[in-house]
Amino acid sequence: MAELTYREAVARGIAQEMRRDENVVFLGEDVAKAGGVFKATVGLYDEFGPLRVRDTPISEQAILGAAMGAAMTGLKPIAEIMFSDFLAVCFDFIANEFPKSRYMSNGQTKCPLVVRTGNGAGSRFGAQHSQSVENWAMMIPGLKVVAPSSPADVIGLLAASVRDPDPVIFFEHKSLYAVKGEVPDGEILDTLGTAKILRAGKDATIIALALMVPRALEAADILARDHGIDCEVIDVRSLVPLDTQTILGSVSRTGRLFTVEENPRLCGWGAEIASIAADECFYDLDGPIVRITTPHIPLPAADNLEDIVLPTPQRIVQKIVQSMN
Amino acid sequence: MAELTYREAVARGIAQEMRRDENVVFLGEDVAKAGGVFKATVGLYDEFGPLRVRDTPISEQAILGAAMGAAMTGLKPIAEIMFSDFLAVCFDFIANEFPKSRYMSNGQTKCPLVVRTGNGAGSRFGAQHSQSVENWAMMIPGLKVVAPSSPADVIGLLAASVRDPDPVIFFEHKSLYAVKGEVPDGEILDTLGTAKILRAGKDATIIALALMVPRALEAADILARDHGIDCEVIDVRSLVPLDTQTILGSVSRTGRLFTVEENPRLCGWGAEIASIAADECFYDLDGPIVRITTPHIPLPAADNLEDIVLPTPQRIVQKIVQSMN
Amino acid sequence: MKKPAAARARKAAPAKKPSAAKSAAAGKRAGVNDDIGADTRLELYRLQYEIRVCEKKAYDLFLQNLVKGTSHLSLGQEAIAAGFAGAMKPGDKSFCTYRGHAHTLARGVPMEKMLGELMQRDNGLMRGKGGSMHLTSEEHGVMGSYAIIGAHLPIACGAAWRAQYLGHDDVSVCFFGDGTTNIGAFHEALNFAKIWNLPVVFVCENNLYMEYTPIGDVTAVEHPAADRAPAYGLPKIIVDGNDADAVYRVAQEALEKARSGGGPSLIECKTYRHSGHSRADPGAYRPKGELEEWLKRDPVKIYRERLAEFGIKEAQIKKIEKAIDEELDQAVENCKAAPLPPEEIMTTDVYADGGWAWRN
Amino acid sequence: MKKPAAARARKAAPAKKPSAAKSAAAGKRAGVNDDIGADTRLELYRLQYEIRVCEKKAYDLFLQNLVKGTSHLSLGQEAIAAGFAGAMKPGDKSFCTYRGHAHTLARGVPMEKMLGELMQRDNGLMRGKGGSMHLTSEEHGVMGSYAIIGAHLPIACGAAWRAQYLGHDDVSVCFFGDGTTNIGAFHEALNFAKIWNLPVVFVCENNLYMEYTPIGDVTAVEHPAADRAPAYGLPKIIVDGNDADAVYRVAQEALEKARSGGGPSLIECKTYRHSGHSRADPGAYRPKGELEEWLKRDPVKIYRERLAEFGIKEAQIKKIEKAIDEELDQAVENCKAAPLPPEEIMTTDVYADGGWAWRN
Ligand SMILES: Cc1ncc(C[n+]2csc(CCOP(=O)(O)OP(=O)(O)O)c2C)c(N)n1
Ligand SMILES: Cc1ncc(C[n+]2csc(CCOP(=O)(O)OP(=O)(O)O)c2C)c(N)n1
Ligand SMILES: [Mg+2]
Ligand SMILES: [Mg+2]
Repeated sequence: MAELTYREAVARGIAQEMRRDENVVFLGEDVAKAGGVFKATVGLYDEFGPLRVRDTPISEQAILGAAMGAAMTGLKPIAEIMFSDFLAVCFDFIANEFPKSRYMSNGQTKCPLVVRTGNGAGSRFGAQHSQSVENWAMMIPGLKVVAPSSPADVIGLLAASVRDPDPVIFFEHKSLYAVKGEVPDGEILDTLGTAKILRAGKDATIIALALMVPRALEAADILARDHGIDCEVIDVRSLVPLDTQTILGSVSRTGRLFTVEENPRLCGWGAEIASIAADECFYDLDGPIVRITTPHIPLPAADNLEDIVLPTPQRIVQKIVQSMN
Repeated sequence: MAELTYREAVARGIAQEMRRDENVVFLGEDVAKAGGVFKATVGLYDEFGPLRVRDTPISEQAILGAAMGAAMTGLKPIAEIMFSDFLAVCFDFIANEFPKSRYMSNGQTKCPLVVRTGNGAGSRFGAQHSQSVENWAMMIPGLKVVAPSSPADVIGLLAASVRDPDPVIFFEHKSLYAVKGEVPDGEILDTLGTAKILRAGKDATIIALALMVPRALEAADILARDHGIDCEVIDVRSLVPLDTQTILGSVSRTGRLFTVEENPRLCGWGAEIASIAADECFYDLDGPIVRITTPHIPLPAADNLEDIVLPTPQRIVQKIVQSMN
Repeated sequence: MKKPAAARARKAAPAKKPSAAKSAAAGKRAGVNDDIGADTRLELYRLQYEIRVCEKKAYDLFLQNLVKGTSHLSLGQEAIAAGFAGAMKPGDKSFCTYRGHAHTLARGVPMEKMLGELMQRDNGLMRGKGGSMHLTSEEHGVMGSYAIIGAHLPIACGAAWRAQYLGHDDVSVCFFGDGTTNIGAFHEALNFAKIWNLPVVFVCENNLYMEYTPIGDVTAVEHPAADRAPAYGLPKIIVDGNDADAVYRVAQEALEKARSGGGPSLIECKTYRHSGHSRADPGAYRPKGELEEWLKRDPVKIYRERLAEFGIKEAQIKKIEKAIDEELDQAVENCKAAPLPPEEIMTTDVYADGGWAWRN
Repeated sequence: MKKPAAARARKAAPAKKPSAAKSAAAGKRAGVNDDIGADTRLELYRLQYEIRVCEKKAYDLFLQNLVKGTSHLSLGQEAIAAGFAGAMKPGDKSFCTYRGHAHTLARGVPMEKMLGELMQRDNGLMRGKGGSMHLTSEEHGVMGSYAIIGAHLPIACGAAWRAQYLGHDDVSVCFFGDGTTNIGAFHEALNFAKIWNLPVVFVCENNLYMEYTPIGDVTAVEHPAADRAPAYGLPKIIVDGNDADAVYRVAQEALEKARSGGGPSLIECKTYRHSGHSRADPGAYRPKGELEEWLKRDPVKIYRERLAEFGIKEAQIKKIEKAIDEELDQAVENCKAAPLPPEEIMTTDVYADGGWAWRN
């Protein structure tokens, strides 16, 4: 056991996989010599050298295109897109190339690669550097989509993503990089498509992702202590594949579903889960499904404004209390 | 009254607005001299000349960027992105530029423009030319999103979009271009954010968009005739602003909600509406909310396969019958 | 596919402007000291002829509504596909656009498999799932046909990167049109290929038009690819794309350069498409007489004449043509008789496990 | 902003390589026949000085945690902002990047408004909603600062298109870094500007680095912007970006060309940033001594020296400096005292109606 930051976990996860498999290569802007703008890839260049850890120009389409071509022909590339907002400048690869070539070629083409990207708000960077865009990937058939909330999950899910034969979009939360957590020694390998019940409860199910996970847990503590409401908290971890069994199982037990989403509201991942629950466990529901999200607005830069637009433990508590009464 | 095709309605709608306002300009690939690859803009170049109707290089980022810069400084550009799938090559403008500049500048910057694009399946073009991607726009705060289903709506909603002070993404359905409909004479101006109840009914609400609208209507006829199920059919028309009053009003009356979506399932517009209904009219619901969508797959090219992946009237009927019994 | 003799390419001189280049060498050639040789020439002709008749057939089938969706023919551009495929080695990789029939055939994919895909039958290359714009045959090195302009240029870089990293000696060849030189991905890919010194060859087939818009109307330079080469530290290479020999020589040289660690090339082939952009486009946007001028420089016709100049017997040529004609007839029959793709493949091969499950 | 005398620009000779260009003209200048003149020179100095001290203050405030989020300083690049702003007319439009403090100030935005935004206070230019990377002041012609590399180049084309269409005589000027020349939008914008002959000036501030990676490591040509100009039918223009006079002359010429219907220009300014890329970046990736070399060519320092060479009195200079120092002190006080933005503006101005309603 060691205590690592989420940031250190990224580097350790990549290193673990690069040591295991020589075909794992890594590319992105400022990722090699400088160790990444979030310092999440420090040490990799020194250990694996300039042929496996490569700095690129500011050419996101070339980064993802090159990753795809390499993946199709035998390598296992990990590509970094510095901020997830920049997925927009290379979205053709995300939406039209990675996820469709296998299908269109009737199974001839493979595309085993991982796109890592810094996602989410909290750094006061403003509307073009703070978005939560997991739904940009989730809505595209053929991708897998992962977003860990703890250092241990970072390593295990990153390893699973690298070993996965399909294209995986891996969202790291910028506001979690400095967060510490216990990490087992030795190789860590987790499983995509598995949600985790982090807190058992009988009155309501709260589903959260990434930065919203600690906030949901904090809210659950307050709800139990101050309001006598006993919430089950689930960390979705992987949006595709989606562990609907764990989610629907919980909702069936508790009868209530709340999602806590950092994304602006429309078509967020919570909408999809809500629609699944409203269909498949409708008769187990005891009350409305409520989504707690960032309002459907671009993000403000100012710290006091940014702090109030994202779901906070207080807002989660208030919404749940209001809806449960 | 005249009978026009949906394709002709596009040209008439643009012409109506260009006649009204000299600041309306139009650009895109092959849109001018050749009248567009879908022949939806035939005649505009002849009427309005080469300064107002302009052919561009294959530079989608330049097209949308130029439209934005012109819109910021006083023009009212209409930009064509030939196939909606290509929004992916210029997605930065859709996701990060158009919709955020007004907010970030605290109201200093305006962006009144329309992006028209050919959307949807049915042409046997395969996975990169057939997608329904309304959710790519709907999920972005700051945009307006429109998708008409009839020639009259094309003109009225296009006019409303051109006169709107905000960026509007206007999805024309490729498989509707040849469809005819009655269109009133003279100027037509509709209102964004208004859904239309196309068929009144008391047993269930079916919500549809674009090509799915005629299919939902056909299904409703079959359901009434063969199964004694009386469905209300709503054409959403505009995803943002969303006419939740009409939608929720209907669901409250009928007690059941079905969405018919051409998009692959995850995070489609129907998920958002389902999540709103599951929250705001939960206690009016008499049964599960069911989404009828294209499966979450890339689209196949072959005609027989393409025909079965999209929701058909038969599949709609079957799903509704199954769920209502 | 029969491989042409591995004759070393001569230094390729930039072609004269097509209008002026009109069989300048006719009658002057000697079979003896020729760098290409009869076997290769016959193979280059065979490829061009196969593409020509197969494309014509595809158009007929389209008019009969037997080719579904869309189709983008390479009629008039056969020499480029033949010249490159003739020079490529078996492990080399081709990356094509929606206008990819020619390159797919040229790498050895049987006509039946290609036409089956255009007809969206179960015997098609991808069993109808991809359609004409996405022809892929990895076993022949055809790494896909890409229908969104520009995307496959960076992808080809990636395949070349893999070769470099693993020490493989294959080269990736990426074909695209003149219109593609104005999209952002072109720029990113060219710079990337150069700085990483990748074994990739970018081939611009300049057929003078995008879909309907003349490339000259929307491009800041005269030669949309070649005039951009210096922006990526690359030499300007222009070749007569209607002359399979000229293409073959330039291809040999670029492939050899890439294979030996010399890095990428960008080659602009001047050509013209005889048919419309896609489907039944009548090409009304063309100035009168333009097509006729180019038909005089029909690559298949001039190459057939050249074979005679080099002393190749008419009977040899006829034999090749007949074999292809017969194969094509049979291919069409087989496609017509082939079943539609079965419904169950609609959801296969989304993910590597063969299925499409996004949930448990 | 006081406008410099409308002296016509001389033909700008490409600058010598910065390392060699070291005040070559020192002592040789005559005040009499000078094309720029004392008033303009004082204004160019005033702008550079204001940017310099305000950027230094921003850094101090960042270290005190009073500037929130991030900030990208133009220390060392002041001459470019001053030279261009000095040459621009009131209606001209500036399009900036996240590294936009300098250009924003240079167009006349008060320091308080800018620092207020960096400090995310209610007195900021955008009341804290945009933050340091998105400085916008339409009343000063600052049409926004864009934080996603490349996007504002096509946007600037659009503003220029509007001027052309409406017959306005303003010019759009678009500033960006060396790293930006490798992204696709650069390519699309340059070609587009040229074929539509738009009144837009593209200004590449080549400070030798992207964030931490030297531009030379990832670029196929030596001069990332200038060496690409011919790919868009444009002349190669390189200027010493640490010499405000040289920048001013080139700017005058390009603006005049654009204004008179001559179309776009692409100008590469050679410069260096004295500080790190952003926030507290120590710039550890720089070779030893590099910064020191460039500090010798500090644009503010050399320009101040030049003023003396042209006979401008120390007292005049001091007066300018003092006025700015005082304004800055006051600005900082005001910002510190300013309230945070009120919560209710969190949802204003998403749409033109002032609100954010996406539903009824
Ligand atoms: C990003 C993108 N924009 C537009 C199109 C539509 N489109 C298909 S082919 C084509 C013309 C391409 O011209 P060129 O590159 O010269 O190739 P050619 O068709 O002449 O072989 C266009 C505009 C597309 N497929 N992708
Ligand atoms: C599309 C995109 N990719 C990456 C970034 C991250 N990024 C911000 S600044 C920067 C370096 C830009 O270098 P340059 O263009 O030289 O400008 P400079 O910062 O030196 O002024 C990078 C990579 C971004 N903002 N947008
Ligand atoms: Mg072409
Ligand atoms: Mg730089």
